[in-house]
Amino acid sequence: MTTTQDATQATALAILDALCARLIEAEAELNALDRAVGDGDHGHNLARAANALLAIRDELAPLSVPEMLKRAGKAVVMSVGGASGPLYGTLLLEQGKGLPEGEASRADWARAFTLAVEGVARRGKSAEGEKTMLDVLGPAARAFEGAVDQDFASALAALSQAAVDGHLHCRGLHASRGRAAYVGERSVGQDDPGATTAMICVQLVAAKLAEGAA
Amino acid sequence: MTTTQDATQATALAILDALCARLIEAEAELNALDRAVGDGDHGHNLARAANALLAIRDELAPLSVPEMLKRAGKAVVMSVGGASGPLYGTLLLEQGKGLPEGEASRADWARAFTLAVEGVARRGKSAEGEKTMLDVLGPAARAFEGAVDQDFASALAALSQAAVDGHLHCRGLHASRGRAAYVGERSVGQDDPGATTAMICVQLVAAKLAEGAA
Amino acid sequence: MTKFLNRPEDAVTESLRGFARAHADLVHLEDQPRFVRRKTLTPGKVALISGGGSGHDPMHAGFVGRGMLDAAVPGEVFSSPSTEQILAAAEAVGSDAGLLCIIKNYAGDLMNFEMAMELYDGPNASMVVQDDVGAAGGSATVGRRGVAGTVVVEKIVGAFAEQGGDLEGCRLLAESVAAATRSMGVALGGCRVPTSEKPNLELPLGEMEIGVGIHGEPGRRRGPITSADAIVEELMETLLADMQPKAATPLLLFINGLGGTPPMEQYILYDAAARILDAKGLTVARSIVAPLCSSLEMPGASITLTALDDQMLALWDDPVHTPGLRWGV
Amino acid sequence: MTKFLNRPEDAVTESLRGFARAHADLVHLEDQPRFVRRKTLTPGKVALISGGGSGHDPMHAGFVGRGMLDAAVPGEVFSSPSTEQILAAAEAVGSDAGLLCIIKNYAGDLMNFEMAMELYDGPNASMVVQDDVGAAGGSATVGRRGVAGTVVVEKIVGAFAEQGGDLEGCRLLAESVAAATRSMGVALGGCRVPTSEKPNLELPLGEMEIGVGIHGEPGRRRGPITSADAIVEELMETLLADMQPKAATPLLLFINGLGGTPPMEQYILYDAAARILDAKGLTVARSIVAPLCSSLEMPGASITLTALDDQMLALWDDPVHTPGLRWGV
Ligand SMILES: Nc1ncnc2c1ncn2[C@@H]1O[C@H](COP(=O)(O)OP(=O)(O)O)[C@@H](O)[C@H]1O
Ligand SMILES: Nc1ncnc2c1ncn2[C@@H]1O[C@H](COP(=O)(O)OP(=O)(O)O)[C@@H](O)[C@H]1O
Ligand SMILES: [Mg+2]
Ligand SMILES: [Mg+2]
Ligand SMILES: [Mg+2]
Ligand SMILES: [Mg+2]
Repeated sequence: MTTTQDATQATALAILDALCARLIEAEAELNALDRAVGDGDHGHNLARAANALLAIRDELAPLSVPEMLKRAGKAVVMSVGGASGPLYGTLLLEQGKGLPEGEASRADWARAFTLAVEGVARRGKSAEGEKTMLDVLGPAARAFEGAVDQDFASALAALSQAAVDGHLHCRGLHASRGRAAYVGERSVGQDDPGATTAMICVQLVAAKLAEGAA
Repeated sequence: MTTTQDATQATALAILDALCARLIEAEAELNALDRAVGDGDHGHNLARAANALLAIRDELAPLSVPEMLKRAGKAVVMSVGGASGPLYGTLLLEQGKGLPEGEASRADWARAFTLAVEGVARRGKSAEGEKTMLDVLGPAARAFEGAVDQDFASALAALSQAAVDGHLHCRGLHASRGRAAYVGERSVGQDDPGATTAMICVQLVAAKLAEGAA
Repeated sequence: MTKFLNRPEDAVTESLRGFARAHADLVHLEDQPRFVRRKTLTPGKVALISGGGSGHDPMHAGFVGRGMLDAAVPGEVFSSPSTEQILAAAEAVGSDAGLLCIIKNYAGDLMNFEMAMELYDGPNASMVVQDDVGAAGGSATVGRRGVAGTVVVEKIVGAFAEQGGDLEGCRLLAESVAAATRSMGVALGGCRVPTSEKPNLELPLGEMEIGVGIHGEPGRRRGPITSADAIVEELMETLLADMQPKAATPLLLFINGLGGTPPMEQYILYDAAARILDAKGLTVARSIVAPLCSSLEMPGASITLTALDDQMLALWDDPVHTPGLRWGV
Repeated sequence: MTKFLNRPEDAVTESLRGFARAHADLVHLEDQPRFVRRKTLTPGKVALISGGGSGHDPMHAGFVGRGMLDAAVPGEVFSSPSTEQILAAAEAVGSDAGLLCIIKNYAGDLMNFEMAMELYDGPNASMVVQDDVGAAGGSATVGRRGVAGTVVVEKIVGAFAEQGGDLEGCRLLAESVAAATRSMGVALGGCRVPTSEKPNLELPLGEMEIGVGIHGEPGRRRGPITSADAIVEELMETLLADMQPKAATPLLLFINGLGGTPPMEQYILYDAAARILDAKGLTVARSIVAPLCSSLEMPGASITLTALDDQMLALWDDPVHTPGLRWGV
C-alpha cells in the first residue's frame, strides 16, 4: 500500500537521483564556464555535492521530505567547499526548514522556496543583480509563488521559464559578487556558472514534477 | 718603412680581426649545434672569446707574434669559461710558446701548431677519435707539417682540406668526451660544435694566409 | 597531461600524504575531514589557522609550524575547503586562549570559515586579507582578493601569538599588517588544474596579464610582454599609488614567484623593484624572494610591499620553523 | 621570450645583483671577476668553493653561508665559469687551513677549476661529483654528470668544515658522500636559456625524457608520459640497482624539482618514492623535497638517494644558514 507520503518521498528521491546524475554529467561543461573567470572548479564542486548526496542516499531515503532536505542541505554545507557548497547547501536546508512537517500544500512549497532563496542571499551577503545564482533563483521563486494558484502544470511552466529568463538576463549583467567580480566589464556577456547550474536544477525539478503531475 | 716583422704582425692582427668577426657572426649557428647535445653555449663561449680578444686588441697590436699569441691565449684561458675557453686558449698559448722569438720559418709554424694541438689534448685529457675539436685540429696539424716543404699555397690547401675532411669524419664518430658523450649513440651523425669551430677557424686562417701569399 | 600524476582526482590527497611524511618532524595530517596541524601544540597559545584552495604551495600547509600557523585547511585545487574541514581543524588546535582564522577574501573561503565559526564552540575571531590591487573590478563590492600578502600576515601574527599575544591583540595586529600590505601580480602564461583539460588563463604566446589573480583570474590589462624593468615599474607604480608609504617607513619587499618562473628571473624582478624604491628615496628594510604563494606552474610573479612598523619588523625577524619558511637561530 | 628579462645577455648579472642585495646579510657579490662569497669568513676553517654554469638556482650561490659554501662561482647560463673567476674566488676565501673545490663533472668545469688551482698559491684539493645515473652513454669515458647530489655533498662537507675538519678530512668525506649518492632525472618539457631563441631539449607534447641532464641533455629513453608511480618506479629501479643499499642503511630521499614542476607534484613523487622504499624494506631516514638544483623553468624532477652513515647523518642535521637551505636552531 502506497501512501501520499510514500509517493512524495519517492518523487523527492527520484528528483535527487536525477539532479545528481545531471550535475555529475555537466561537470566539465561547468568547469569550463568557471574557467572564464579564472577559476574552473564550479563543476567539481557540484559533482562533489552530488556525490556527497549519493553517499548518504540510504540515510535520506526513509526520511520525511522536510527532514530529507535538511539532512541533504547539511551534508552539502558541511562537506562540499567552494562558494557553491554553502550556497546550495543553504538552499536545501532552508527549503526543508520552510516546509511544515506533515502534508505540505503547493503554496507551502512556493513559500519555502522563497524563504530558501532569501537564506542564500543572506549567506552570500548578496542580492539579485550581482550576476550570481540569485539572478535565476530569485525570479524563479517569485514566478512560482505568483503562479501557484493556477493549475500545477502552468505553475511549473512559469517556474521553468523564469529560470531561463533569469539566466539570460544574468548574462548581460556586470558581476559584483563571487570570483567573477574581479573580471569587471569583461564579465558582461558571459554566463555565470552558478546561474547556469541554478537554471539547470530548476528546470530539471520542474520537468520531474510535471512528469509526476501528468 | 715596413719591416718583415711589421708585415707579420699586421697579418696576425688581420687574421685576429677576421676570426673574431667570424665567430661573433656564427654565434647563433654554433649555439644551435650545441643545443643538440643538451647545452647550447658553444657559440656564446666563442663569441665571448672573440670579444675578450677585441677588448685587448690595443694591447696585442705592438707585441711580437709569439707574444701576441701567448697574451691572446692567456686572455681566452682566463676569461672565457666553458670547455672551449681553456681549450682554444691553450691552443693559442701553446702556439705562441712553440714559436722561436724572432724570425720563424714555415716549418717552425707547423711544428708549433702540432705542439699546440698536443697541448689541447693534454688539457682536455683526450685524444683524436673522441668526437671533439681534436678530430679537426689533429689531422690539420699533421697535414700542414707534412706539406710545409711544398709551396705555401699547396701547404695551406692541404691544411684547409684536412680540416674539412676531419670535420666530416668527426660527424660519423661516437662522442666519448665533452657534453656530447652523454648522448651516446645519438651523437653519431651529428656535428660536434667544437670540431665545427675548429674547421671554421683553420679554414679562415688558411684563406687569409693564402691571400697574403698570393 | 604534462604533469606528474596518478589519478588527477587524487593529486591533493597524494601530495599531502607526501608532504606530511616528508615533514613528519613538524606537521601531522588528519584525513576525513582533512587538515594539517602542528605536531606539537603550545598550550595556552592563541591558535592560528588558515586555509583555502590547494595549488598555492607552500601556502598554507607549508606554513604550519613554530612561529606561524597551528593548522592549515587545504581544499581541492583552487577551491575553498569545506565547513566540516575547517571546523575539525579548529577543534583540533583551538585553545582557551582563542583561535584566529586568517581568511583570504574569496566568497567560498568567507562562507565556509564563517559557518565553521558559527559551529565552533570556543573563543574565536576572524580576519580577512585583501591585498591584491591588481584586479580590474571587484573592490567596491567584494573587496580585493587575498594573495601573497597573506604570508606576511601569517608570519608576523604567528610570531606574536608565539610570544603570548592574546586573541584580540592577534586580530588587531593581523588587521594592521593586512592594512599595511599591497600585492600585485603578472602572468606570462596560464596554469593547469590537474583535473582540467584546459589551462586557467589562456594567454597567447608573447602576451602577459598584468594584475592576474592567483588562480589565473584576469587582471586589469593584457598586452605584449615588455622588459622586466617596464613590468616592475607598472606594478610598483600601482602598488605605491595605492599605498602611499612615507619616505622613512621601512618596507618589506617580497617578490613571489607564481611557480613557473625560475629564481633567476625572480631576482631580476627584485633588482628592478629595489632600484625603483631607491630612486624614490624609500627604504627596503627586509627582503624575501621566493615562491611562497604560487599558482601551480604559472609563469609569473607578484610583488608584495608591507609598510612595517617597529613591532612588525621585530616580529618578522623572529624565528620561524615551518616546512616552507625558516629563519632565526 | 616568455621570461622576465631586460637584455637577455644581462640576465645573470642582474639576477646576481638582486640576489646579493636580497641576501646582503649573508653574502657578498664581487664583480670582475665575478663570484659570491660569505659576508664574514670564519678564520682557520677549510674553505669550500663550488661553481658552474648559472641556471640551477639556488645551486650554488644560494648555498653560500654558514654550514655550506664559502664561495660560489657562477658562469654564464649553463656554461662553466672562467679560470679567472675561480682563481679570484679561491684567493678571496682560501685560508691556510686549505681550500676544497667541489666540482660537477663537466669538461669545462673540470678544466677551469684545474687551471685555477694550478695558479692558486695556497693548500688546496679538488673533488668531482658524478652522481647522475640517467645518461645513456658517457660513464666509461667521461664518468657521470654531476647533478643534484652535489647539494648533499656541499651540505654534509660544509657542516664538517664548520666543525673544524681539516682539508684532507673534508676531501675524503666529500668523496665518501659522493660515492654514496646517486641521482636520476626526468623531464616533461624543455627549458630556455635567456639568450637562446630555442628550447634546450625539444620534447613533443605528452612525451618525457627519462634520465635527462640538468641542461636538458638527452637521457636514456624518451616515451609517452606515464603515471607518477610508473615514472618513479623506473627511476628508483635504476638508482637502487646501481646503488645496492643494504636494508639497514639510513637513506636520504631527496626529490628535486627542476623548476617548472610545482610542489604539489614534487610531493606526489616523494610519496611514490617513499612507498617504493617502504615496500623494499629500506629506511628513509631523512627527506628533502625542494628545487635545489634546478634547470631554469624545466618541468621535471630528479630523485637523489644517499646512503648515510652515522657521521653523514649527524652532519646533515647540523645547522645550515644560507639563502637556499636553512635549518637547525
Ligand atoms: N556571494 C555570493 N552570493 C551568491 N552567489 C554567489 C556568491 N559568490 C559566488 N556565488 C555563486 O557561486 C558561483 C561559483 O561557485 P563555485 O565556482 O562553486 O565556487 P567558487 O567561487 O568558490 O569557486 C558563482 O558563479 C555565483 O553564481
Ligand atoms: N675533453 C675534451 N677534449 C677536447 N675537446 C673537448 C673536450 N671536451 C669538450 N671538447 C670540445 O668542446 C666543445 C664544447 O665547447 P663548449 O660548448 O664551448 O663548452 P661546454 O662543453 O663546456 O659547454 C665540444 O664540442 C668539443 O669539441
Ligand atoms: Mg569557482
Ligand atoms: Mg657547450
Ligand atoms: Mg573556487
Ligand atoms: Mg656548457
